[in-house]
Amino acid sequence: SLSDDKVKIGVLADMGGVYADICGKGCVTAVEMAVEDFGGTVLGKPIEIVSADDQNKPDVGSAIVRKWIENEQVDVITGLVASSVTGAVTQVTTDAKKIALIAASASNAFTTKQCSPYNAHWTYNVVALANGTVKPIVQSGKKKWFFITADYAFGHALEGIATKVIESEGGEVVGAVRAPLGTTDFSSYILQAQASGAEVVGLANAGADFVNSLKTAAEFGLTEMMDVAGLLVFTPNAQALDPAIAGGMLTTTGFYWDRDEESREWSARFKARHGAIPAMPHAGAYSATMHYLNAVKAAGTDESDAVMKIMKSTKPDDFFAKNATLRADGRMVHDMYLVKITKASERKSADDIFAIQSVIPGDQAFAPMLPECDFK
Amino acid sequence: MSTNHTSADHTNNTRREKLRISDLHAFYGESHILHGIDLSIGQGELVTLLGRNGAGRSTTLKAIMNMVGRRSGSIVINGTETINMAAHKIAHLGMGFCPEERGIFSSLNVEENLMLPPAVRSDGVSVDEIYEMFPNLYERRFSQGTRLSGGEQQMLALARILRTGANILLLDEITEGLAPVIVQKLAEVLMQLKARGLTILLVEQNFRFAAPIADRHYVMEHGHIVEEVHAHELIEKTELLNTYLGV
Amino acid sequence: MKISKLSIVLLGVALVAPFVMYPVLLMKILCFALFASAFNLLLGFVGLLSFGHAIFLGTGGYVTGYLVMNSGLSPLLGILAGTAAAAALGAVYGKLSVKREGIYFAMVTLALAQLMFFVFLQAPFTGGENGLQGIPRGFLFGFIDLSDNLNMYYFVLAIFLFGFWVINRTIHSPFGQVLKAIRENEPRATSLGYNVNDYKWAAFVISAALSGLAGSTKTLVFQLASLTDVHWHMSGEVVLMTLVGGMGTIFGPLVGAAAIVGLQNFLSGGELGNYVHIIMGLIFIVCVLAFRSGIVGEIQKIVKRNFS
Amino acid sequence: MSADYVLETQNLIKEFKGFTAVDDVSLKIQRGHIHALIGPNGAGKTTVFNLLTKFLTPTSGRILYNGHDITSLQSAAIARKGVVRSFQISAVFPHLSVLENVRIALQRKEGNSFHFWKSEKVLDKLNDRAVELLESVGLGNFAGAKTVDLSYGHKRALEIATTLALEPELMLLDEPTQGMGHEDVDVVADLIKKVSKDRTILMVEHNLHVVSKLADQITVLQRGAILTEGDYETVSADPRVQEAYLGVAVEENGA
Amino acid sequence: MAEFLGINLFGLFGQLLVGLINGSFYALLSLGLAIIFGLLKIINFAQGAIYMLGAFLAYLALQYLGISYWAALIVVPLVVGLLGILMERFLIRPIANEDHLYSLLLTFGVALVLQGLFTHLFGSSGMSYPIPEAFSGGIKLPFMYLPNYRAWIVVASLVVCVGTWWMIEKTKLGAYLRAGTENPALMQAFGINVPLMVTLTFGFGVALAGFAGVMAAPVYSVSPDMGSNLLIVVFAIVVIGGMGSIGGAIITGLGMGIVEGLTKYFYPEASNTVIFLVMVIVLLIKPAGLFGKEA
Ligand SMILES: Nc1ncnc2c1ncn2[C@@H]1O[C@H](COP(=O)(O)OP(=O)(O)OP(=O)(O)O)[C@@H](O)[C@H]1O
Ligand SMILES: Nc1ncnc2c1ncn2[C@@H]1O[C@H](COP(=O)(O)OP(=O)(O)OP(=O)(O)O)[C@@H](O)[C@H]1O
Ligand SMILES: [Mg+2]
Ligand SMILES: [Mg+2]
Repeated sequence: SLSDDKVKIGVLADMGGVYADICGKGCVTAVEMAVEDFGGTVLGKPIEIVSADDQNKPDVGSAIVRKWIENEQVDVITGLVASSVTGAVTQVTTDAKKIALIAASASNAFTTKQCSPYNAHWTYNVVALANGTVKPIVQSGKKKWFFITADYAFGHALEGIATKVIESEGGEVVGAVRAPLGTTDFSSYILQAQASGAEVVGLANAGADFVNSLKTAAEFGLTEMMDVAGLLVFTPNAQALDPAIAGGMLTTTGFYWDRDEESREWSARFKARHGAIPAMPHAGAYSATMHYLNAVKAAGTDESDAVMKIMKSTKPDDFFAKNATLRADGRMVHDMYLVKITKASERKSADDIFAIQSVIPGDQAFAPMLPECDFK
Repeated sequence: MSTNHTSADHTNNTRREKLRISDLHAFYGESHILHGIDLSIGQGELVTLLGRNGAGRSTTLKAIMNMVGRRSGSIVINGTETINMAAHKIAHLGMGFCPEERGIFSSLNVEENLMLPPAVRSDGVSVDEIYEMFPNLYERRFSQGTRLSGGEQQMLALARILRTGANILLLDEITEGLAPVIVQKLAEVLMQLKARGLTILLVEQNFRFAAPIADRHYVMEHGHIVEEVHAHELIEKTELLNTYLGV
Repeated sequence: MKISKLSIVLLGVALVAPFVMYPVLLMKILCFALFASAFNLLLGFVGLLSFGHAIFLGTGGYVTGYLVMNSGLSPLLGILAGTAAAAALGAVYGKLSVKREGIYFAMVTLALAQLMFFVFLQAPFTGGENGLQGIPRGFLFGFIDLSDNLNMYYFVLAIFLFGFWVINRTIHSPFGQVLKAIRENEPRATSLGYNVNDYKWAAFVISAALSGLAGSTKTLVFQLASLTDVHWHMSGEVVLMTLVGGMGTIFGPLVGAAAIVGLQNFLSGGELGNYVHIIMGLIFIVCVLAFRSGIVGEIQKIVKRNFS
Repeated sequence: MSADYVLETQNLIKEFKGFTAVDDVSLKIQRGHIHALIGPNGAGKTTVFNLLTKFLTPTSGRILYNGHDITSLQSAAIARKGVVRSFQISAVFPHLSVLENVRIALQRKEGNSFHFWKSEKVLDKLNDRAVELLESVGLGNFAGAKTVDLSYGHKRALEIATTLALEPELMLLDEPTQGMGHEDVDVVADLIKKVSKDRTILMVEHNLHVVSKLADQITVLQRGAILTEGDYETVSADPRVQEAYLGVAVEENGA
Repeated sequence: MAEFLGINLFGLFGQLLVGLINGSFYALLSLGLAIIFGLLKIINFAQGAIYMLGAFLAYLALQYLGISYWAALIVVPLVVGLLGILMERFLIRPIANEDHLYSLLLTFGVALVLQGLFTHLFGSSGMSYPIPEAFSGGIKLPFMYLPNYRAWIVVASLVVCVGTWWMIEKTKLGAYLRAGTENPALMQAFGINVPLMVTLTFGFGVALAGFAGVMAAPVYSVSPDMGSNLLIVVFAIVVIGGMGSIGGAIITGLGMGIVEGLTKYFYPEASNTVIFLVMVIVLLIKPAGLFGKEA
């Protein structure tokens, strides 16, 4: 039985801000595709989608979600990109006992410090990024690191976890600078990196910050002196960069469109509707929604506890989720991929951005579950 | 259209007409200030506009320069109709305007203020002559314009338009705030200018200053011209002027 | 008097509103109405455009949020503390800025606010980009459960009415008379022996304190304090609210806040969400070009024209 | 004897970037007098006013008011002590009513000007006094009018009423009749004469007619320094004054 | 050698030079603001958005019309200036007689619209613009590698700034401009076409921002919000320099770039706030700004 004779999915994303390319309208499109592929109804009742722009502001996002839940009978929230928004929203959803399918946020807090029985963190997190990218580089013998870190929670977390990985592999962090979010000029940070004597400069930032810092690094000749590793690179960011600068860089992703036949088929459909190849959150949003709807069908209700129970006991399996389980703490553990950004000479088309180097099994990518977050 | 104004005819007979205004109305936003002014000035004449505070004398001068909200009627300067002319073109007909509030620019020093208005004719008073006329200005030539004393600013405002070579001068209350010595000197200056053939329309509160140097006087009240007095009629019309001006 | 009749009607509407409309939205409107009224006290009645007023809103919010969350302060004490903090910041910023006039004042307040914005961004206790999340609403007087939206609403309404009363009283007080005189002719006020900067400063502090009150209350309503409230966009929004409603009028900021919050609410739900900045910008332009007296100001004009 | 002087300046000097606008001026203003400051343009009269009211800070010298040194006080403090100036351009609060204009001045002494929690009704008790003041300058019928709508002369009268409300011991008037028609000049001159009872007035004025009619004592400034002092007869007879200020035709202006 | 009192001199010199480069942008932007403010008494809040527009136009011109960097350096400021002229003519002039606060609000609205529009059209992840061929590579200084393009930024903006300063402070045209803003009606009466002059000045001030935008495109990511944060810093710089002082804007712009560079070296946490702190100190000591005239 459904609470109000329908299942209503709220997609909260950044429609016009810095994350719009990563999880904005594309996430809405992906969820729409999931609903259509599912058949448009569940248990004989319609599935509805509402969407809104959180402008990357926690207050805006939480207010919208509060209204959706209190006033518009929304049953499940997905999208969720800026970690700050996700944090605020999951407070609301947890209070209201509604499920949050986190498709795009990087922070690992939602399954650790702020874990909740109603969170399902789908696509990737900072731990997977650090493990995926940093570990192989340190293992290859480049042990002295310098970080240029985005000066907010996400960057700090990324740097912290990467540091742990480096140290556990016998490497050392020789220095770090914190650049404010939205820094336009990275040159002084690049100079500091140059002077640090490191072998690798880790860019613990994302989006425009990543693009700007890498460009400046190239301009000041840093890329010729040392290796640069981007810890979080989405396909649209890589596409924005000159391959002469970014080509050859290693990074970790939860999805790449050109992985296999299945992913290519879905990505082609997505591109036809959205106009660009999917970034990993798009695929994650689809996959999470699909898994949720399947669980509602199996549970015969949209009551959150019952649905969550089934989500955690059945394994997600689709073009995105490979070797996947939704753990009791809400972490969706699945295969991650170490990829290399292709050089201009290697590109067969404009969308040919990554070359998969290796598959990182989920249990190596993600951290083990904390006992206090075991919501079995 | 009739041009049958007695005063105009009178002056036309003797000198070339430099400025003729007929049926001039002027408005500031909603308020109608001038209600059909007719006047005419010939070359080399010095004519005053007398009247009480608020009679519309300054407004008449501003209307001539197209500095009021809206105006209608006819203003012919040197034979050119200017009622539809853009404000910045009027000066180039040889007009020089010295406003009541002086309009000294604080962002410029005294000399820059003096040199500011573009020359409209070639035969203006030279800078040396001006400094000779107003030694205060020479002494203070590098100080900021608005740092001058009230009276010095008044001198500067007048000097500034003499330099441009304008040959029709519209002067608004130029003796205001000036020491008696300077007022006397100004009277001499105006006589000299007149002698050079300049045409002057003078708005004055100080009737004692204006009376001996003017050829004619127009008396204004409530936006109308109510009386025209020739210099030679002054004695006989003293009573009348008294009632209008409260001298 | 007409105004008081109108006030009674409005009060009646406010009392029944939560049964008709979504209470959280109403609370948001009330908070912003108070904020805009406090801002209008400066802009409309002293002639000072503070372009960094959000900083007081946000300071109130952060301080209240932090204390309620970490020192278990009751909601009322938390709000008092937040208001006091905003007043204190206002006292410092006021001292620095009232020396300047007009546009200079606007620039100085904007830059000072930006300074504090970065402090809030980087200080350890504000949670940076995340802000303070999950702030408990708590119990009023120890027994009224504010997590109930209806209880919270009446609490917010009471705070709003208090703040609104203070503003009105200030405008129509001996102090308000002096402010009016200063706005009309500052050198003359000085020559009559008034230290005009002291009066401007006092008005600035009152306005900052009430903005802080609005921010503290808002924080409890949304259980969240974030950078949005200290960002210069927010400072722009409160200007817009006041402009749309009618600056220098008593009810203008109220109407403006309702209009802008309502519009944002409407836009954020639908397809137009993308256009929110463009639409705000256009409203700014249209208001400035064609609608400077704002909604209430225009209504007053019409009333004046037709009934007197 | 010095008690006779309300205001004294001692060797007052004001320099602007090497230019001395006020040069060693020692003025003594006797209580109860109307004291006029005259002199050619740029002599430094307005500057002296600005120094006395602290709109400018003297380069050196002292200002004594009732025997106390007020050289270091701020403008508003000087005004509160009883030295009040009027401005050359009409200094009124245009959008307040005529009554409110006067009341603002009366209010200052009430000590409630920072009381934002009180109703403005507490000011109503000042209304009687305000009306009284308005009547004394002939504006009794205009109490309720908006100030912008007043004529120029009335505005000047209002300004004087407002100044009187402060009960100044010493009033400073800078060219009070400038820009007025003849009628208004006489009205204002009479008004000044009337209010000069019980107080001292220092004025700058170019209208010699007014000066001769009102002034008990005249100080003539030239190039920042005092040229001479005395009553109208003495001063106007001084050949130096005739040359520097009056010009030759003194008689004409006298009438 | 490169150490002195425990300070890494090479690092310090590097930061100073980088500060000078940033200062060049500050100088260009604050110069544009100061001209518009000093002469028209308008605070152009859209200056940041117009800087962004300049960068985007350069990007679009290259992408879609194949217009090179060099051509863009000329064409874009012209186009932007033209837009500024239209803006002045149709938006600002109608409210020229109102309180100047309204023009501030109006341009604030324009900034929101421009920024919103570009975000809507191009997203906000940023576009990249290649460094022009002629400037690829760099100079190896003893203490750092100075990319050629960065050197060009300093040179070009100094030339533009000094030229503009000279034109406004030292020529008759400048005197007309200054006087025309003080009392436009009187200047008209003197025979000067003030409205035209005002429009052109606004266009010029705006074009400077467009020029800065083109200069910035190759080094910063071209994104819709590139101007908005920069703008407030530039406001602070204009306040420090003294509003309306043309020379003050230039010197302070360069100086603040250097101060910021030093802060990044000695205490990076404060690099965001240092300019605002300087502003507070200057306000306390000299309320009119370093080069401003007391009102
Ligand atoms: N800018 C304006 N807007 C509206 N009304 C104005 C404006 N300027 C002047 N007036 C009005 O127009 C009328 C005529 O003013 P005008 O300045 O021409 O008088 P005037 O004869 O020169 O007197 P005054 O001795 O005061 O200079 C007055 O009633 C005045 O109030
Ligand atoms: N702030 C200033 N900076 C520089 N010079 C100044 C300043 N103020 C006044 N002066 C100069 O000081 C001299 C005296 O000016 P002041 O205004 O006192 O003259 P005044 O006697 O009032 O003359 P007037 O009768 O013309 O008003 C003038 O030459 C003036 O240029
Ligand atoms: Mg006049
Ligand atoms: Mg003077």
